[in-house]
Amino acid sequence: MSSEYSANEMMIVSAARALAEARSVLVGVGLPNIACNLARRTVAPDLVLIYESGVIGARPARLPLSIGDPTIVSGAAWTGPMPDLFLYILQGGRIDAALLGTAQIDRWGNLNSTVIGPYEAPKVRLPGSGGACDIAINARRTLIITRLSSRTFVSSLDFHTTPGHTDFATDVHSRAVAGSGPELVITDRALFRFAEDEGEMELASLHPGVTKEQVEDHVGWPLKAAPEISSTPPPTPAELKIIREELDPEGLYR
Amino acid sequence: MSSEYSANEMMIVSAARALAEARSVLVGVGLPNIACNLARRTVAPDLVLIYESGVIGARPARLPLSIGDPTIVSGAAWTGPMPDLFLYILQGGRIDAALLGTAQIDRWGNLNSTVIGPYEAPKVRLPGSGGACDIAINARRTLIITRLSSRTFVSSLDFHTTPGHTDFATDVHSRAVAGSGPELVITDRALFRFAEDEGEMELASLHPGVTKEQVEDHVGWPLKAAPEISSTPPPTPAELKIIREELDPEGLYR
Amino acid sequence: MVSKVTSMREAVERYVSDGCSLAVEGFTAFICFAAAHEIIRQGRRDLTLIRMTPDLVYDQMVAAGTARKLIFSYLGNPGIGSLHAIRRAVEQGLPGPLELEEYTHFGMIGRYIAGASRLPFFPLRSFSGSDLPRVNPNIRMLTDPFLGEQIAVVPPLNPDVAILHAQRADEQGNTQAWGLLGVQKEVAFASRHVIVVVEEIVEPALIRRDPNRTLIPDMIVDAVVHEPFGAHPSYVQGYYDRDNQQDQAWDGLSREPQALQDWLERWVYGVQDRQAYLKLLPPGTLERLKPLPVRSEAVDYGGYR
Amino acid sequence: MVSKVTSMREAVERYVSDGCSLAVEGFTAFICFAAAHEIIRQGRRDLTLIRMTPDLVYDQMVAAGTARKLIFSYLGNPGIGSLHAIRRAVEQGLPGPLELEEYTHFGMIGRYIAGASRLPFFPLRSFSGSDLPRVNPNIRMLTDPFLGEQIAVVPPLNPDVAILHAQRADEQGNTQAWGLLGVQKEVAFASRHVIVVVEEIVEPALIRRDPNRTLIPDMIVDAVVHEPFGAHPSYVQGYYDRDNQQDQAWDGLSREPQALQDWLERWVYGVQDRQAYLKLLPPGTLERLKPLPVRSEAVDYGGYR
Repeated sequence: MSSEYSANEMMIVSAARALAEARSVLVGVGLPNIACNLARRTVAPDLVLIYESGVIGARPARLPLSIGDPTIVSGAAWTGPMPDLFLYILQGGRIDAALLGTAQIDRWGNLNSTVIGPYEAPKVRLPGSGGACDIAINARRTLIITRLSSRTFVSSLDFHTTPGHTDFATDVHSRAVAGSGPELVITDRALFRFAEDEGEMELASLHPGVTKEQVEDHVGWPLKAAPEISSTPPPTPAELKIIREELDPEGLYR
Repeated sequence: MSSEYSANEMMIVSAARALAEARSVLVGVGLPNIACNLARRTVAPDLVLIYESGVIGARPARLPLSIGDPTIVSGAAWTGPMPDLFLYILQGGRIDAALLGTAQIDRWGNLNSTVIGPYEAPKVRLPGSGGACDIAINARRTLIITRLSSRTFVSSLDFHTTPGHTDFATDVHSRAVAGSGPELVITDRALFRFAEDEGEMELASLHPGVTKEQVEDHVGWPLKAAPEISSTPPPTPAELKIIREELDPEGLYR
Repeated sequence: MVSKVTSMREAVERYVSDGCSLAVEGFTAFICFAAAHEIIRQGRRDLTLIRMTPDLVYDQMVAAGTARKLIFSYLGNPGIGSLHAIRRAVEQGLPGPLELEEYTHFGMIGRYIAGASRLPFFPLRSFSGSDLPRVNPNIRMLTDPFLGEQIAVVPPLNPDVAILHAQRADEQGNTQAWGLLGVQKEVAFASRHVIVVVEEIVEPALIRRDPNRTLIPDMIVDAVVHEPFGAHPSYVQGYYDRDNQQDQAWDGLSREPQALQDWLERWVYGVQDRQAYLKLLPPGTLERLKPLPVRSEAVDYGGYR
Repeated sequence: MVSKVTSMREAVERYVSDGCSLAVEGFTAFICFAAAHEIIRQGRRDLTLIRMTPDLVYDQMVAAGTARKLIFSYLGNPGIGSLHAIRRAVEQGLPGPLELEEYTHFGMIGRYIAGASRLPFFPLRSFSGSDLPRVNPNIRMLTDPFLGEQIAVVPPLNPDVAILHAQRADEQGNTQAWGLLGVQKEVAFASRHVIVVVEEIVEPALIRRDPNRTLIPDMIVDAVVHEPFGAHPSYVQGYYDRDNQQDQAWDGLSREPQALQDWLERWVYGVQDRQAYLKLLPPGTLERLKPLPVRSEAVDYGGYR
């Protein structure tokens, strides 16, 4: 098989590798779903797949189209009311890691998935929080997965849907309640982490062939860099084989 | 069959008749259990039997020894977590009527099932509230069933386990939260109701052959009487037949 | 006891009135499109539509002009894209304005639990650091009386009517469901009236041989409607799959107001009931959606005499 | 994955330590006497014993001197009478003093839910007009921020260890139960460690053919113990009935400290495990307790490929 790989495949393997040591993960659809299943087959064999729709220990027989797909129920270890999932599993602190997408992200890792433009008269009405705000506040680790683009990486959000590390800069008190903030931002060009001190986003790793300048061009604020910037290892043939032959044979997310 | 009847049978039929028009009842064990099943077979054929242990629409094949007896589960319409029963059914306002026993009752219908003597050093440690306080506050109608005795009908409780109409006399504000107070007290000698105005207990009906004075002798305070005192109709042969042949064939509660 | 079984037409005529608040719930699964289409056909107006995920079902009801307001937590076509009719209403006020009352998933769950429990509020760890409390005054903060910590609270939600689809019920409304249970139980207990719509009506004895499987007891059910495939293009676990072809088609046609109206003409106004709707489906659709059998083991409750 | 199956002795040695808080729950059903007896045999002391209904199981543990404190809502032998050992401890301080922390059933349920949910408190409509808040400072009143109404709140309860009996589990701890579910699920999620004790250990595939039947997921289970009849004289729905003869006998003998100690000598200290205990039962006991078969219908979850 060709060792060429797509931007999506680079994001998938980066997310999967970030799940090493996680015992439980809240699974989204699309790339996050493939990433979680790849992690189970590589770095985290005991990883428990949890869906906010009310499923624990899912064994989907096909690539689920949504987090409500019936294939995540058949063969699962536990299926129950959503209140149990949100109260006892998520708020109960039983989710080690969760992957979130977003339409906008700022330098503190705050997310907007609600509106483009003013809330009362939006230019574009986006889906809204769903579980995102709840997950960011209650999961032990939050990973953001999104393409690098100046439309996404903005200096100021149109709406704060989901809290990041903003509380460092603003309200310290509520931080305990507002969760620990995102740990990693996974994009098609680079990986970003957040500074220990003030929680500002910094460039942590460049994907093969990508320059610091190319990244900075797509970020809407003066991007800080981590003390040392590493280079992301490309997908291994083994990882690509699992993705292409087992997880996404039809190449829907190629 | 003899038309003689026992004190218990008089209490059972009085309780059953009080359940006419009730659509749902929270069932206790012993006499209340027989009374509820008698009501289903006579005055309230559609009566839904609910057990606080987590059962709706029970069809016990034998006389349950406790509210946790497995016979109330087999053949029931719904069995689930106790939180569902207490949150959605009881607090949700879905219980039309409930029957409670007690060790002590005062003139306001407050109940004590916790201690005889001081709480910190009780002479007799009783079982405590269980669900009684929750039920009295959340059921639409509460019926008390207990034998008439000066040890039970006391001028002052050793402990307030379960609220009655006391709030009329004291804290009006909390009354809304503290439920509507008991409606009827069923004993082996007479029935008691509570005055509309101040909620004080009054003699409402004398069982056959019982005098007003005999009742007053067993009540620890100057007992008021309802505007008119009726006389309780004795158990009918039909009622006695159902109790003795169907509900308590072994005469455990005779 | 008298049977509660009735037709979808009668159930909607009787319980869904102009201006009422309505929850047709179901998280991707069990979404009762048959009820939504009957409500559109009967020309209901000014409804407050309540759902965690409005989904196609409310996109269609909004496009048909039935709705005044939406109470929700996620506006999307799961795994596919946007809800274009709702977006037009919000972004352009077409066909008319649409009021939004917005929460997170957990916030909606908390409102349903409080509504079902007759609680004045429900506390949850969410919303802090979000703008949602700024645009929704129903989201408030409270100080915990034990440790003095701040926690968010939401008020109870009590829809006038809940319409809930499931696999089976008896004629009294004892309803059993398996698969993604979502918030079906909480919505049922929170609502003033409950209509259950089922794939099969079964003997009470079958329900009573597995009481732990009963999600909704008959005592809170007003009407039982027997409507096989009543959830299509949503799905019913073990009975049929989600019809992603129709969901994907909707993503395209719903971008075009005229195409959307043509769709409503054909699939909703143009048919008199769900049976007629099913006849319009491409041949082989229901067979295509049928899953392989995967049966559970029976369990023994025991007879105690 | 490595199996979590272990012996009762090892599970108790590993997770139940002197001074810890312990919930052996089960509302009349599923009460794991086998675990209680092993804890007595291992001589644990100063335990905080948590149960809605302490029942015979804690009457025995108190009589054996394992307990320092009781957190509960109803002190009785269901349908039979008093718990005499606990009464002696409370009324006469024999064999030693016993601290009581007392709620209503609903109050205990609220504490378990808050504990399982990581909520700082749980609100409920109870306690007003009762003396319980006067003798228990954990019961407080709060003002609802929406309508200004007063409502009671209780704090979370998080036992160090929960021991829960059920019909079956797989080797990882995915546990299925049917019958009176009580607060088993809430206690499991509220506790730091969970030991499940089951009548049968089954293949994961059997559990996974009915995921809605799973009450406790393996991710929160520390140990799985296979102990048939481990709940006797309590019962397991469909497997055996409550042994009312032993419960009634207890009501008599437990009034007499010496008779009670003789009972513990014979049934607890005198046996090395549950299998030896079962051998002491009168011949025919287990047959007498066996219910008639009443099997549920299988349901179809469907295979979606």
